[in-house]
Amino acid sequence: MSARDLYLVSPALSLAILATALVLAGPLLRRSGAVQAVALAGLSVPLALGVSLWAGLDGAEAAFGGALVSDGLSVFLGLLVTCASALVLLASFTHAERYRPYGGEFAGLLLFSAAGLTLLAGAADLLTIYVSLELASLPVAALAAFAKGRAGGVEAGVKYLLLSAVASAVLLYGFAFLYGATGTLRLIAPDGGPTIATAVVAGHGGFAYGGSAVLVGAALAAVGFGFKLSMVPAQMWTPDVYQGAPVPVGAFLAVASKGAAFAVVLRLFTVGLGPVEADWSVLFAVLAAITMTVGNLTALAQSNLKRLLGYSTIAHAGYMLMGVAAVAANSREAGDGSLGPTAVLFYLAGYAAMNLAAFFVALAVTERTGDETIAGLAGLAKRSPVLAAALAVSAIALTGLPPTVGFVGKLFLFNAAVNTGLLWLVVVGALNGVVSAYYYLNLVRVAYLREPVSPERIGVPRTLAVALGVCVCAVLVLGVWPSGLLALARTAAAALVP
Amino acid sequence: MLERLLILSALLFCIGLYGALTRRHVIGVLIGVELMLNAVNVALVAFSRYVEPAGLALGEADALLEGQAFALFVVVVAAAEVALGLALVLVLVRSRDTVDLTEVSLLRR
Amino acid sequence: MSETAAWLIIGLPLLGGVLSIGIVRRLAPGAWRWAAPLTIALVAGAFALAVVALAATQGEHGHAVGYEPHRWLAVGGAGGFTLSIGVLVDNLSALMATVVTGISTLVHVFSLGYMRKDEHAEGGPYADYPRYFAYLSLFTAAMLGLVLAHNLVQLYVFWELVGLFSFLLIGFWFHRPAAAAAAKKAFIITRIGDFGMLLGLLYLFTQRAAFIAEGLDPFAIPDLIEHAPELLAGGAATWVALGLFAGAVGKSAQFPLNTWLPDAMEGPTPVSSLIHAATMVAAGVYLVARTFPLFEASDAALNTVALVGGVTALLAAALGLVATDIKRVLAFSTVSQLGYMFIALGVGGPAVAMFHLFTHAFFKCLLFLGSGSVHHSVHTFDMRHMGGLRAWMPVTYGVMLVGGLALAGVFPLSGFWSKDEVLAVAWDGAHAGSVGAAQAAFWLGLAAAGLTAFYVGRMLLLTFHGQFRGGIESVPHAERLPDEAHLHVHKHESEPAMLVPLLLLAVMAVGAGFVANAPVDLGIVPAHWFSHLLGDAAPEFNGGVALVSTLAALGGLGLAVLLYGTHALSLDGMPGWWHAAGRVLAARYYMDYLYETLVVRRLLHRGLFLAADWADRHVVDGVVDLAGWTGRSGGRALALLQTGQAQAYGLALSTGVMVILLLYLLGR
Amino acid sequence: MNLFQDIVFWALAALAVAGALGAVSVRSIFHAGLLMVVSFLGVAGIFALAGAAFLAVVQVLVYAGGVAVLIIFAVMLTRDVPMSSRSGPLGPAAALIGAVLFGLLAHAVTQAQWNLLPESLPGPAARVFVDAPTRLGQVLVSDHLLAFEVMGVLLLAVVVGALALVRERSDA
Amino acid sequence: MLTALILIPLVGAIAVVVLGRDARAPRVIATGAAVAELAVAAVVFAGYEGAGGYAVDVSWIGALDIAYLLRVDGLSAPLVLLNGILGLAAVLVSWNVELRAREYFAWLAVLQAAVMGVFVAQDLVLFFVFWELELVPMFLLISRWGTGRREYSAMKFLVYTLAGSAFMLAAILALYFSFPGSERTFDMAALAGRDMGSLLVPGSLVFSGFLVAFAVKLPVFPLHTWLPDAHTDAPTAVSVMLAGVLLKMGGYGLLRINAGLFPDQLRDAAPLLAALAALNVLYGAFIVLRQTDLKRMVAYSSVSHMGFVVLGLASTGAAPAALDGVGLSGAALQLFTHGTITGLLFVMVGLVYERTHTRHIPDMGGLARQVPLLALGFMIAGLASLGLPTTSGFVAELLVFMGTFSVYGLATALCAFGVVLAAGYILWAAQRVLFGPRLERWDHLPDARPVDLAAMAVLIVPIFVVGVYPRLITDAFEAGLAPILRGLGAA
Repeated sequence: MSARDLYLVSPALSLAILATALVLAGPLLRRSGAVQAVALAGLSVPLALGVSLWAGLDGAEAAFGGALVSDGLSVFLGLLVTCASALVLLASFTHAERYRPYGGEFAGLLLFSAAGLTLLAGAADLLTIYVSLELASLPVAALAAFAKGRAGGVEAGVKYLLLSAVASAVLLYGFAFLYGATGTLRLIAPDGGPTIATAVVAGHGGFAYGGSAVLVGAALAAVGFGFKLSMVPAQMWTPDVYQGAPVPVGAFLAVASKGAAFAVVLRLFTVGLGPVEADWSVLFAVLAAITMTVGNLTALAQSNLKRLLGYSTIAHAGYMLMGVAAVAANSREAGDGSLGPTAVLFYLAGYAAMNLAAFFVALAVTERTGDETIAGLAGLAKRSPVLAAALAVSAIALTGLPPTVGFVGKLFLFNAAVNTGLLWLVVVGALNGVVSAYYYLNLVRVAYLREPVSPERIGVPRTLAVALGVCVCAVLVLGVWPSGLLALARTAAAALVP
Repeated sequence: MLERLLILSALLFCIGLYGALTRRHVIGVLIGVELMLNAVNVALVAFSRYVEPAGLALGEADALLEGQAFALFVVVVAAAEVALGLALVLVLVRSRDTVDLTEVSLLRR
Repeated sequence: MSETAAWLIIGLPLLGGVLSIGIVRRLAPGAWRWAAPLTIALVAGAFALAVVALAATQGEHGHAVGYEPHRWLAVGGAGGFTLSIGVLVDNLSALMATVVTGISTLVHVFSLGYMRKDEHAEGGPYADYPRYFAYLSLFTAAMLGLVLAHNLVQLYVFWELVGLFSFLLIGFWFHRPAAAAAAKKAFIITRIGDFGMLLGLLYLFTQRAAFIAEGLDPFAIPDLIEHAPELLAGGAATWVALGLFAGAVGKSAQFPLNTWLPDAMEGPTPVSSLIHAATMVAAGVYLVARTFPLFEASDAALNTVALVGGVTALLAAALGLVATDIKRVLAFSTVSQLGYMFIALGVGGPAVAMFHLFTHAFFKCLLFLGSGSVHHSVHTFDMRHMGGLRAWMPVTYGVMLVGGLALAGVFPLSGFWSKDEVLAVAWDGAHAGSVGAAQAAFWLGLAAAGLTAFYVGRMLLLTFHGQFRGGIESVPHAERLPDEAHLHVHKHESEPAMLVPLLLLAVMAVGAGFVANAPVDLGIVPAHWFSHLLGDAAPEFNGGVALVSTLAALGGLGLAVLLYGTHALSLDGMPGWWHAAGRVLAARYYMDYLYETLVVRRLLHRGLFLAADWADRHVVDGVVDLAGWTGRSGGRALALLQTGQAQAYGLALSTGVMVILLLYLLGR
Repeated sequence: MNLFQDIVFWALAALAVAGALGAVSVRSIFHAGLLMVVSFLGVAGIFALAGAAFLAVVQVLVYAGGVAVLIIFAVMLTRDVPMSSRSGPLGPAAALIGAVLFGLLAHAVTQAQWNLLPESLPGPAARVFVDAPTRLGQVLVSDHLLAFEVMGVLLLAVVVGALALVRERSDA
Repeated sequence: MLTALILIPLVGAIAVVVLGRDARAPRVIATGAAVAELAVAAVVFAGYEGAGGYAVDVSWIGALDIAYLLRVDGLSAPLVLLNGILGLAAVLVSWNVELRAREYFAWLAVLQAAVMGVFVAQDLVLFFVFWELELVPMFLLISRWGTGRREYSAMKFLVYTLAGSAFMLAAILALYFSFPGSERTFDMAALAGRDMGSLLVPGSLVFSGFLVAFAVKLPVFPLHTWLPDAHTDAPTAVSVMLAGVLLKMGGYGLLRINAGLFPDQLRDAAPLLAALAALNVLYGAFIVLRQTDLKRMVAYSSVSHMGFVVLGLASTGAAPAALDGVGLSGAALQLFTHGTITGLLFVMVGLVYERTHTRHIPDMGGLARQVPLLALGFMIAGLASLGLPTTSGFVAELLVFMGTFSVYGLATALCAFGVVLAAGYILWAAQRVLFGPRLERWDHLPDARPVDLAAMAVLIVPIFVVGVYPRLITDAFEAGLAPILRGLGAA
């Protein structure tokens, strides 16, 4: 372990330290919002470190003997997770009041998970992936049950924990197969030693053309990760947990947790299992189609706002999987291989903005009215024009209409898919957009056209308004001028496909 | 030897999975999950012992222990999972007065 | 004559119409009084110009005053569509223009008196003046545009526009449902004919390559009539000619598109006289005459024209026998007489057809205006409520008598000469070649001549002779229109503004036939002036034909006198089939029933259209709704899987793993 | 691999499987916990057989010891909560899927061409399994240092989470 | 200049929102913006051929070759003008909107901007962006300010269009990636003339992708059922915009992309298009004759009339040597003329509805007495709609028929019969609405106010000007269609 290693891991490290500090200092910070304020201030450290890492980015740099890699992908995702955490914390200033005196624990657990996610994005061997994943998951299980006073509050935590455990067992079994087939846990080898990829290419172990251990491992790992991605067949927990868990936790799950999971899936499959792309890209393409369709169709039948957001999350996981399925080998032109990962990363960032906006509106409304149904949005335009407008923007973005980042993001995903010959998937994806329009715009419709159930105005806490404003601005600005973020995503994706 | 260990592992994994899917008691489900993780450990140890590590040719003798090390971590994580799970069980009993997972289904549709 | 002046023939009435409706009406409340003099002056100006144009076409042979057309629209390059517009002033068009402007002037003047309504009408007695005179002038302009069109497309444009003003004028009293319905009917049925005409034009357009290769424009009328026979090969001429004829059938209310004209009588009577007797309905005849060389290139086309004309002449004349409405009688008569003109065209005598058109314009206009004059007194057109009107309307009676006898073809009135020429030329045609159609047309025409004389006699006798039967006052209130409710019979002769045009027309009805196309040289007017004007050899005066037709006419008149004058004969006691035939005639051969009730209402509106509407709601839209329903149901079904049972979710996960492994392991 | 080892292996495997089967099928959750310990002990023996003696010890201490005690404590704490029946409604389906999955996995592991370790290991490698405890310790703080540290954080986070959940709250 | 076309309405929208605090301000500002927009559109129409034109070419998303590429040629310039005209008419006819007028006028302006973008964008992706951008304002305008089943109709409109554009997007991307790296482009002009035979998927499939999207918008049977609902329930101005320019986007797309980029595929599809055209015209007309709702009637008449556009496109089935572009010019002109005519029809229906509060035809009658000016406007619109000469509708239909008759005689004849049916339904409606005995319950109705007259005049003037002197528009279309015809192999 060198100082350099510490620097490379410093965003995650600082997050963990900040989390610990918050837990310890929680009881001392008695003033309302103090925990959040400290957390936000503290988040500037990982943020600054992340920016500094990005600025000094020079290809991929291994740390801890290859257990971790600091490259565009990891730093990009680290920044994304940090920003998302910051926004969630900012938005939950008033929400977290109800957890006093455990506000410190609330913020701390969130940041522990964020640390795990940041590590996950840079994890470069199977063991590190596993432990990072657990670090990211287990605190969330606790957080999901944080609203234990509410009906279903604990249930969300129990479901998350149990299903996460089953999924991680499946994932582990897949890892075991990969290990057995290749004889190594490493995705990269700073010293030029063997990696999973080289072992697969060398025909090591199980993958001797007709052998199946690598594929079994890949399939089990895909489903295992699918839990975090909300990918079929491991998506079913999503709406239940989003419904039961506190809204900020759902937002964090939908954005940060899913983002890091996509990063690690991209890394494992394109870097580690790149040599057998042809086999798993079909799997992801089919699962993408099923996932988005299941998510969108089920969302049609929802009456609960939080569940709706859950299903919406599933659908968007499906869209993003298109980018995963768009693998380099199938791309039409040498050098185009990074379009898929680029699109996924761009979409992740854009999705973070639009989805957080939707969650924040849900947070503001449910917080104030306690009504979680879609019907509870009735007359929102009269009760709070700001929230209604934000809801409209995010709904339009989630549908994928211009001039929002949702449109551009989908465009990039479709672009990548067509580039790898997945034209059918694009048609399925675009038609799914049609289905989604139905329920997203229904939200707008309810908010603007229905008579309010109560004339009482819905006030928006200032902190939440700021978070919401940031998200909405990002949605619109990135929709009109996506090139900047696209360049970042491109740099980040270059780590995967040289 | 490798194959019989792996088949044993697969058998334990599926038994654990069966338990996790059928036990009504939340703790029963946790037991099933523990069995699954244990099965994974059997596989990891078996591979560690009987499969040539990719790095062995380069003289990295420690590579032979990677599986065991991984298994060690799994054990610890499993313990942590159980700990958190039991905490949740306690809270669940407090708030809903049940440990029957089939009754924990307020959140649906 | 300069081209500008030629354009002004169209332009003056147009100006009058636009000024009348656009400016005069808005100017001041009392400005209505300027509308009539203004339009009359401008139409009269157009008449003067038309006469000048007619004079200008005399002298040199070919009779055309050549104005170069102006390129108006060009699409698709050299081989594409080029529209050049211009005025075509030659003997035919100048003659027609003269007739149109002349009659139009007289009708304008007549309307001055006729259109004045009673003092209690909404907005005063003259409220409708500007709109009426505007329409009338605009119609005249459109008609002149049609007549003077240099180009078939241009002609088609004005062809449609005269239809528009016909529509507007028929529906002038649009608050009367019958008028509104009649206007619509007229427009739609003529448009069915126009549809054929459009197809003809389109077909002509497909043949354009041969014209363009010669540097010609297929739509330019001079080019077309000069080169059609050689350039439209292989039946093409037939199709183009039949297409144009379809338009003529619609416009001239020939069988089977004849049903609109009787209904069109709902319009003001001067309108009926100008549009639905003298000019617009004759446009079909003019069109065929205009493009006659094209028809000549096809025997099939000519035979069709002759047969349609003959059949229409007879069928329509028969309808006139039973009609009780004086204007309807005249309308059937118009249809019938137009049939004569088509007979003449079909047997190869365009000049004869135009001659009949020429004489018919005067006496039919006269008859219509006369019926209008009658209406001003008794406020009804129903002859069953008239009788004995000659007592207080001597002038009207006199001119109507003249007009009627001219229509019946009594020597030596104008109708005699022209009708005789028609029959003579048909007779010649029938004997010149092996043309069966001409033969049939001759006999049909001859039969129609007898019927014509009968219904003319019946009309005159019922209206002017016998006892007065009460006029509007004997019409039960339930049957009256709302605005007729307060009307009373005024036993008076009409005012001078109405009588002067009548008298002028009467003079023409008497003399136009003999003078214009006399068989012998009259000194000032050379023999067969009219035919020569149109560059056609006049048929020899055929004494035999003249005698037979005169006998037929006299027979018809005599029968009418016996039935309705002296009541020496009675229709009571006729056999059942006789009354059945009467009912068929009264129902106009059930054509309206067939068209409107059976085809439009039952077959289309309650059949095809209903089916399409139903299919659209339930099948086409249903498929979409089904897709939506499927999606929502699928969503609900999927949501049912979300039982909230964590273990079920785990089971789904395991099943997924199983399926993927199955596919991976066994699918390889 | 000699006969003695075979016999021991089969015995241990039978113990592990029987324990596992019992753990998922007996009615009493308390007994299930105990049977799980039995299975763990069997597996621990197999670890020892497979050259992972240290792991076998850890297995006994952490799992058979710690985890089992935890579970049994929890069972005790929640004893008075009524339970209607042992297994949920998914039994047959889960059994079917478990069986098919087992078949597939067994098929996969037998079909796969594993890159087996040579019988005789080169120089230092030969003693690896003997020195395993020492070497594992070294590996944990060198190769897997990061994971090791993360594990520490993870345990901390779990403790924090568990405590935050379990502690009573006035407004809960 | 072209950016100004898009920006003026957007700035107007912002100005309406920011400054439109009192009751009158929104409409005044919106009118100002619409007038300015029309002025700029007129300038663009008049001067697009000038040196350098008004092209804008700025990289937008460089990484994907997506450019902010605006260009106006003879094909788009008249449509730009049309959009300017219709935009102004829509604002004028909305003068009375009081419900949240600020938002209403703002969305209306955004709608206009999006449509403008469609007509000037020459980058396929940018085109698609504007294509989709128009959905949101439409959705909100219909569902918020509409009548009847407005929410259902708005959703239906949106879902149909989105479904269509799903295929368009796939087609755009497939087209892009069909070429090797250096030749990839979204620039329509650069794509024209490429060999579309061997694309990523068969060229006809890509062609069909575009076709479906545009057919939904135009609309073409059987993808039309959104239209009557949307029209019926939309507020007047939105109906005006919908009929006036939104449908034109479909026709423009067919000409620009299906004809411009896929000449061979278009030729292959021509028989199908001819059949669909006849079906559209007749089927639409049949259904019109069953409607009792005035707006629904006009909506189906749009379906019928848009069949002429398809018919004009089918004229490309001619042998290359015989292809002269008359049919295509007619189709393009029909886009322009139908925009003004049906726009006017909807204006009139809206003005009548505003007064009578009913669109049920049997409830009306005799209105020509009470509201003569409205009746006049109604008649002008109706007569133009039935293709009366001297109105623009006649010229367009004539050109379409002339262009296609020699290729698909039967289909053209059937379509031409649609003109007879048009006379039937227009006059039938006029008879029942305007004519007949005066009904006392309508005695109090006010006739057209100056602002109504302005809205009418804005549309009536082009109807007659183009009807009498069509070269004003056809010359532009001719020039714009020339490259497309060359692509089709015309001599």
